[in-house]
Amino acid sequence: MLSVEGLSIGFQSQDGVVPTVQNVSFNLSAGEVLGLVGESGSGKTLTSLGVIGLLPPNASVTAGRVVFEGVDLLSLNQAEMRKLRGRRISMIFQDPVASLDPVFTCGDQIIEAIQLHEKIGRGEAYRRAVALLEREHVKDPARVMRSYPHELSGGQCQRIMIAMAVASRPQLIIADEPTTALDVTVQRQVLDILERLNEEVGAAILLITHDLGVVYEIADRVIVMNGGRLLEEATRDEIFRRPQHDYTKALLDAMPALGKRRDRLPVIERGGATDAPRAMASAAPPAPREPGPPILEVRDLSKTFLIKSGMLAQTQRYQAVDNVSLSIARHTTLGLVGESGCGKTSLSRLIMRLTEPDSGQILFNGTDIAQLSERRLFPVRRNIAMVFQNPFGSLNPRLSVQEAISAPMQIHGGVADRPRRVADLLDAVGLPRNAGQKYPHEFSGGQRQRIAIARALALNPSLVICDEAVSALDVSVQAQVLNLLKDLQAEFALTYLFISHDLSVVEHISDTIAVMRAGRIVETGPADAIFAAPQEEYTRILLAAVPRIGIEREDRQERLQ
Amino acid sequence: MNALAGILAFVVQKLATALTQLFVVATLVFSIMYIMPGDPVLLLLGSESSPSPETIAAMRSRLGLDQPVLTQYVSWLTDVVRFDLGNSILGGYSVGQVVADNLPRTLELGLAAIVIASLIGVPVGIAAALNRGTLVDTALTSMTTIGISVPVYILGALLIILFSLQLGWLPSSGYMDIGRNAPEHFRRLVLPAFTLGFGLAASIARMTRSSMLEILNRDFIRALRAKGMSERRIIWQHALRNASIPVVTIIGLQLGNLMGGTVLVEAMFNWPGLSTLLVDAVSSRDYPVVQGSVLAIAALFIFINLAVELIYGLLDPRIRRRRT
Amino acid sequence: MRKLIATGLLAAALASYSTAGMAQSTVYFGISGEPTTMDPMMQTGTTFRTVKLGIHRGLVNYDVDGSISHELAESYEVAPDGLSITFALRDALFHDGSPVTAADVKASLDRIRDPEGAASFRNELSAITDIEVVDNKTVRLVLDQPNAAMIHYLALPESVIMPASWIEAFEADPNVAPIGAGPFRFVNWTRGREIVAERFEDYYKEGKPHLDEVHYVFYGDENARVNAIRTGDVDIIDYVPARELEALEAEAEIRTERTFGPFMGLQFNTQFEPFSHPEVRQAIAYAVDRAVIINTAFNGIGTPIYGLAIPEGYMGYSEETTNYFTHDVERARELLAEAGYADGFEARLLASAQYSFHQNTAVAIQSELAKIGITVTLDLPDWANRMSKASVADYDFMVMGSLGEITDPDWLSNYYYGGTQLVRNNNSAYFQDDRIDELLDQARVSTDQEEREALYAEFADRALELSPLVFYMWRDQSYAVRENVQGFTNMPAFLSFQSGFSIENVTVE
Amino acid sequence: MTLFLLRMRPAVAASALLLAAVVAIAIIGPALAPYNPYEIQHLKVNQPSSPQHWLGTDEFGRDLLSRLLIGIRPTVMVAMGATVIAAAFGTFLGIVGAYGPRLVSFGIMRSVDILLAFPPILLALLAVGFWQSGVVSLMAVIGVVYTPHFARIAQSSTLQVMQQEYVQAERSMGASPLRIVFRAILPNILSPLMVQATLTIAAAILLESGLSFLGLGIVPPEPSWGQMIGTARSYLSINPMYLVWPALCLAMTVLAINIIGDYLRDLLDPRLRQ
Repeated sequence: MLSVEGLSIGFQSQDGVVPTVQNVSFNLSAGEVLGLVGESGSGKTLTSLGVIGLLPPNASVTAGRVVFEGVDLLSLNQAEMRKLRGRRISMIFQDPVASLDPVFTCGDQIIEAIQLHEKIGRGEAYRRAVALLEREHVKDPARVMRSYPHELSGGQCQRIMIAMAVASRPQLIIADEPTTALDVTVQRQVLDILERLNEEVGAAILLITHDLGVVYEIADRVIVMNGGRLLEEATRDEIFRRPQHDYTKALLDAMPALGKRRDRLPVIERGGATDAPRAMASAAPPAPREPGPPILEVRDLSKTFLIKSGMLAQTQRYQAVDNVSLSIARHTTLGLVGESGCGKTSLSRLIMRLTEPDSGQILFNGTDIAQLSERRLFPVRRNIAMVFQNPFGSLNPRLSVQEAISAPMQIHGGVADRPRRVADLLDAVGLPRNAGQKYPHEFSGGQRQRIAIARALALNPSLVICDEAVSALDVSVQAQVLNLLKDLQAEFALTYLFISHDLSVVEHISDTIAVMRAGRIVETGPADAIFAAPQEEYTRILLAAVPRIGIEREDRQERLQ
Repeated sequence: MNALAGILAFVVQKLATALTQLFVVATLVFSIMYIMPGDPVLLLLGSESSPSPETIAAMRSRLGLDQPVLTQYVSWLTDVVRFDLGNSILGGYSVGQVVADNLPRTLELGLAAIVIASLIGVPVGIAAALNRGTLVDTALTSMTTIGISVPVYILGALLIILFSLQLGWLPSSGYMDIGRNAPEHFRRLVLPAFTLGFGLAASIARMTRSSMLEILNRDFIRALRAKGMSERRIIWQHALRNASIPVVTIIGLQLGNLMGGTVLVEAMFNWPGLSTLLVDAVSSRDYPVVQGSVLAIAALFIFINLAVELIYGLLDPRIRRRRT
Repeated sequence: MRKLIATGLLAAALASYSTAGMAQSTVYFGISGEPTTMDPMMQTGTTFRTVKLGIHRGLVNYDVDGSISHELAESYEVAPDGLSITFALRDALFHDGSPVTAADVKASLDRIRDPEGAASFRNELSAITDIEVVDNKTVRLVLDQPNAAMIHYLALPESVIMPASWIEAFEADPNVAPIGAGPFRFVNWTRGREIVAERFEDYYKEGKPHLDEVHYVFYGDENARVNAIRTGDVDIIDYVPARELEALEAEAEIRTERTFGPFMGLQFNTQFEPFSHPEVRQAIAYAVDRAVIINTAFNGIGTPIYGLAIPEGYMGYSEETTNYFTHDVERARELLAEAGYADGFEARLLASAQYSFHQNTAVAIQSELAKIGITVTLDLPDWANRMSKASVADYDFMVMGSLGEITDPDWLSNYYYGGTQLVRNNNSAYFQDDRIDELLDQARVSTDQEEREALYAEFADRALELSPLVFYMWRDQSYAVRENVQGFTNMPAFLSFQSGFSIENVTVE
Repeated sequence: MTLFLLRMRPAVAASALLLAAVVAIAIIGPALAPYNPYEIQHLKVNQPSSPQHWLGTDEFGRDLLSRLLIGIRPTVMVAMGATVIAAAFGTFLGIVGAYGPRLVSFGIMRSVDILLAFPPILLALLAVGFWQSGVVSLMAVIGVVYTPHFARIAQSSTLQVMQQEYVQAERSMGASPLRIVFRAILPNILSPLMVQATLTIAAAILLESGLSFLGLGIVPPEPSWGQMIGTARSYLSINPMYLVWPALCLAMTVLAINIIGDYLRDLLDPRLRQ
């Protein structure tokens, strides 16, 4: 039905055309789900945009054909293409909230999408829209229809996007990272919907994602892209059992997977990559240190935010952290997992005293720091460091790497030879020594996260809080950073509080686990025990929702129940 | 229901803010008389004859200036709340009445300027955005840059020379009651309103261009294209509505300059508005008139800003429920 | 055919819009500012006088030729001892329909004399000790001593007669519509814009006025005012800037009515050390080239004064004293040296930025005085502040642009008299000379023309010798009038500011 | 965007040159003036261009070119001085308004809102109208008038920057508020402030000229461009070029500043930089 033949796409630049997608060919037959997998920059999104003819203005197809039901799409003019779009080929995007017009109600937008391709009245279109939402098990469709996109959750918005995409029963749906921005339980639901629609409507789906787990869940066939080239094409089973291409193998290996704990993750080697030798897969892991007494104990910590939506609106209390207690033994890692909004970041901010707690104790090395004045807290701060989620946001763009890493030393003093210390730290995190003179924007995301880690280690802290420290990174880079964290833990005798929404990552790195939901810790215990036999319903749901390679979903759910 | 309550809460909140602002402005306005140099009593008495101290004292007490400041403030404020702005020191006429007469004329001039500015600015901005990077864009963008660089009074002088003195098409000055001669009323409005609106038109065009460009880069535009919507519909129905939010903001922010511009434009075109009243009152130290007209201008400004924010709320559903 | 008619109608309609006048005989009079009050006894400037003379009349007024014209008074008689004046009133009506009576005259003039009041000419009219209502149509003013100038003060626009009932109403509410006995009846005052007056059908002069309506439109900005007459938005404007005279005269549809009325000069604060010396003041009179002021601040239009600012034909004028000074920088330096300021000094000159000719005169004087070593810094506040400063003598010297209020030579008292109040708007602060006071007092009470001539001649010599005021030039005071408007007269010399009187003669084609 | 910038570049270069020239003339202007700009020649008033007087003479017969050249100084001084005042106070208030104690910042930002409720020229008019005007007082008044604009921008930018993780990082390290303000916040809110500064310079020039035009600006015989334009408007029928020269200089300068401002905005916009 869809046949892409030798598609090449290039970007216009001052130095001429830069080829970005080169000679990509694949086929997609009716009703099939094709997974297109690759890391960021692999050209997978560009390929899909090339198919539907929505390339950005400075990109253009330089060679190839896109044949859809016998017609070369590239030969069609805009008007003809427009008739196909939405009706025969529709698309679902990564960020559902941003992909809806913020100033119209969702209902208006679905109705508009229906009326674009079918000449029916508004009343009829409204009924159709409600029916579509009902089919997706949207609760209270009438209210959702009245709502503006910002009033709905990401999952609901994505359902609306899907409703619009399937409204005119297209032959082909291109889904570009449709679940990346969503929580894992919501991802589960959206994937279910996609799968069911695929069966009911009979549309072929081109699923573009970086997440191999997602592909494993619903794809029939898989193609792997890297660096703008198509590396491998195979059925799902083949590619996960017998990957042919080295890159595919590496990608599969680098992914932390539930139930498969390894000390180290293999990393992907790239030609000319600047990543340091330390992070090589072959490097032997240093021996982990023995757990000690608790370094951090949190007791009954609570924080309530007052939220006021308007001057005269009622003030609402929002219990962000509700009576939380936890404890981390020296030299171990506590993994704190939970979905977005569960309060895990609030908790980390409370522990760092970036937010003032309402009640409870924070015992650091036995001293309660919850109520200390900023002055009394100051000496404690040198022993607790933090690594943030966003490698682009956590480094001051106006400071050189040298300045950034020496900041804690400037603040707390006590280090005689700062340049030397910075050089050592750069070594430790595997960055070249000349990196000190550069500025953050000259580095990739993974490298920046290394800089942030170096900064955190500057004063030899005993506790490091990592708040979603690897969430923004590609799988292969994530593997490197995770390895680095493990190595450093052994080398510098660190204790980690590791916060993440990603269960696989948490399982990989943690000794103990705390599961958080709606401000409370619902379950806590040794990592192995929790992943093997979760006690709480919520933990089970959470674990069941994570796509796992090699285990069919039905099996997984059964096993957990 | 919920949405309605949200809108209501939003309106009430904005209204409360505006009233607070107005109260503070009123207090500042009251203090003008005490901060500013130049004794109004001397000015009132001394043109030819030279007043004796007794006369001055008598005049003081007649004007209530011999009362303690706080007493004066409270009584002034009470009067203001009852829309009584007092009487002119020099003319004895009711300031409230005069302000009520002049305010609509300034408002009319300002609104006409905004309408003209929008009618010119929005299409120009859209045209520049849609032809981005082409010669059309460069030409239009350059024109708007020139537009915001030309002082109001130079433009006004040029327009008078061209359209009144050389071509004789339009009157150079004055005001005609709309009830007395409606066509003449509008003929006399054209030049001052255009002079006042020109700079704003340039600002609006620039803002429209950049916000159109930004909106056109947003994800939902791509999503609309993927739905198969025509470019024209995307631009007019979706992009423009979104782009209008910052444009309305810029109109709101530019109001200060616009109201300021009326000072020059009213003087140049002999437009009998609030600014004329104020400038005259400042130079004659007629404090009640200064206070009254400043208060009126500030109130006008605050409430137009309020209107802008309310329109903003209507255009952008996100604003209504933004959490503080 | 129908189309043709429609087109014709449209054309006619458009044509009528493009002219300012809607009614057949309406005149739009562009005046240089807005009156601040409607209280006739206040002299607040020419603009109010212009309006006042449309609405009000006094017992007598200055006529267009400068003579005293009998208005509400059919006749008057000065008692032989000079100690009273008796007026016989004519059968005139106020705008409210009531007759003008002796009681109204008494009420109007008593209000000006009120020692508690703020009337601009209170001092001058305080020479009246009593006002007797002889009968309904006869009124007698009793004076403390003979006063040749009194009839002139009564001719001022500030001495007009209002109904006694109106005065009461006005005291209660200053916003009541003015009522007078003049040719036009007040209709309304739109603040910031215009005052409208309509023809008073029962005006006591047969056949006058000719116009149905007069609109006094306020044009504070002089460029806007000049543009307005160019484009025909208005029919008459006052205060034509000198620089525009030539261009306006060149226009076919506009004529200018010109006169030299006001004078420009300097007032001195005689408590400022250097200016306490008559030699220094004389030096300043010698030092300034009048042509510089005339050519720069007045665009070449003006007549130099080298003596006192007494117009030819006015009492006190004499050929000998007109050229008392010359432009003589050497002489100026000598005089400075005599006074002990051979190296000059620094002084602050007060003028106003609000009127360009005041400001420009100051700039020219600054540049001229620099040549004899006097360093002048300019103080150019707006007019209100300038007036404030003048009234408390907050200046070293000050640009003067003024004129005599009346045609009787007693106008000089206001400028030269010492007396109890030594800081006034029109004199040199703290200047006091007993001889001058004596001469002015004697001349005022004298009824003998020759004696007065002699007294004023002596006064002139003394005034020049001491030079408390220095005069530089007569400035042009012009009106511009559209050609289709007839009968408007710019009244001569000092009376130019009362030209609004002639509105009763104006016709429009 | 690159293409657009490339196309703009000659205009930007020309503007930068023009502004450099303006500043240079403001400094050395009097040395360049062919005549004494204060010297009155009453027999040569309102003359058109001639070989002796390239741009003609004004109503005092003073050389227009000389006056234009020295007229830059008060114009530039007022504009720059006012902008420096506004930027310094405004940025300070804005940062305190975002970062300071709750009550203080509430007070500051409400006051800023209220000051913003007054049209700039109205405030300036009131202040200058009642007090004496001159370079220093104009500078102060215009500076105060534009302070709230800077405060607003500094505050919103600071709030934005404070959301950034690097500020949290600094705080978590125990950095003092001063260090956070000077190392983390100030350098990162500089871009919008720079853009605002260029806009303010342009606005201040226009405001100064507007006040001078109303006769409330620079005190004669000192010339400033706005004052020359205000005066020249009266001599339009006699010597139209008298208006044209200063108007052209003023408009060109403001235009150049605006072009530079646009360029800076494009250059400093992080979205365009990446």
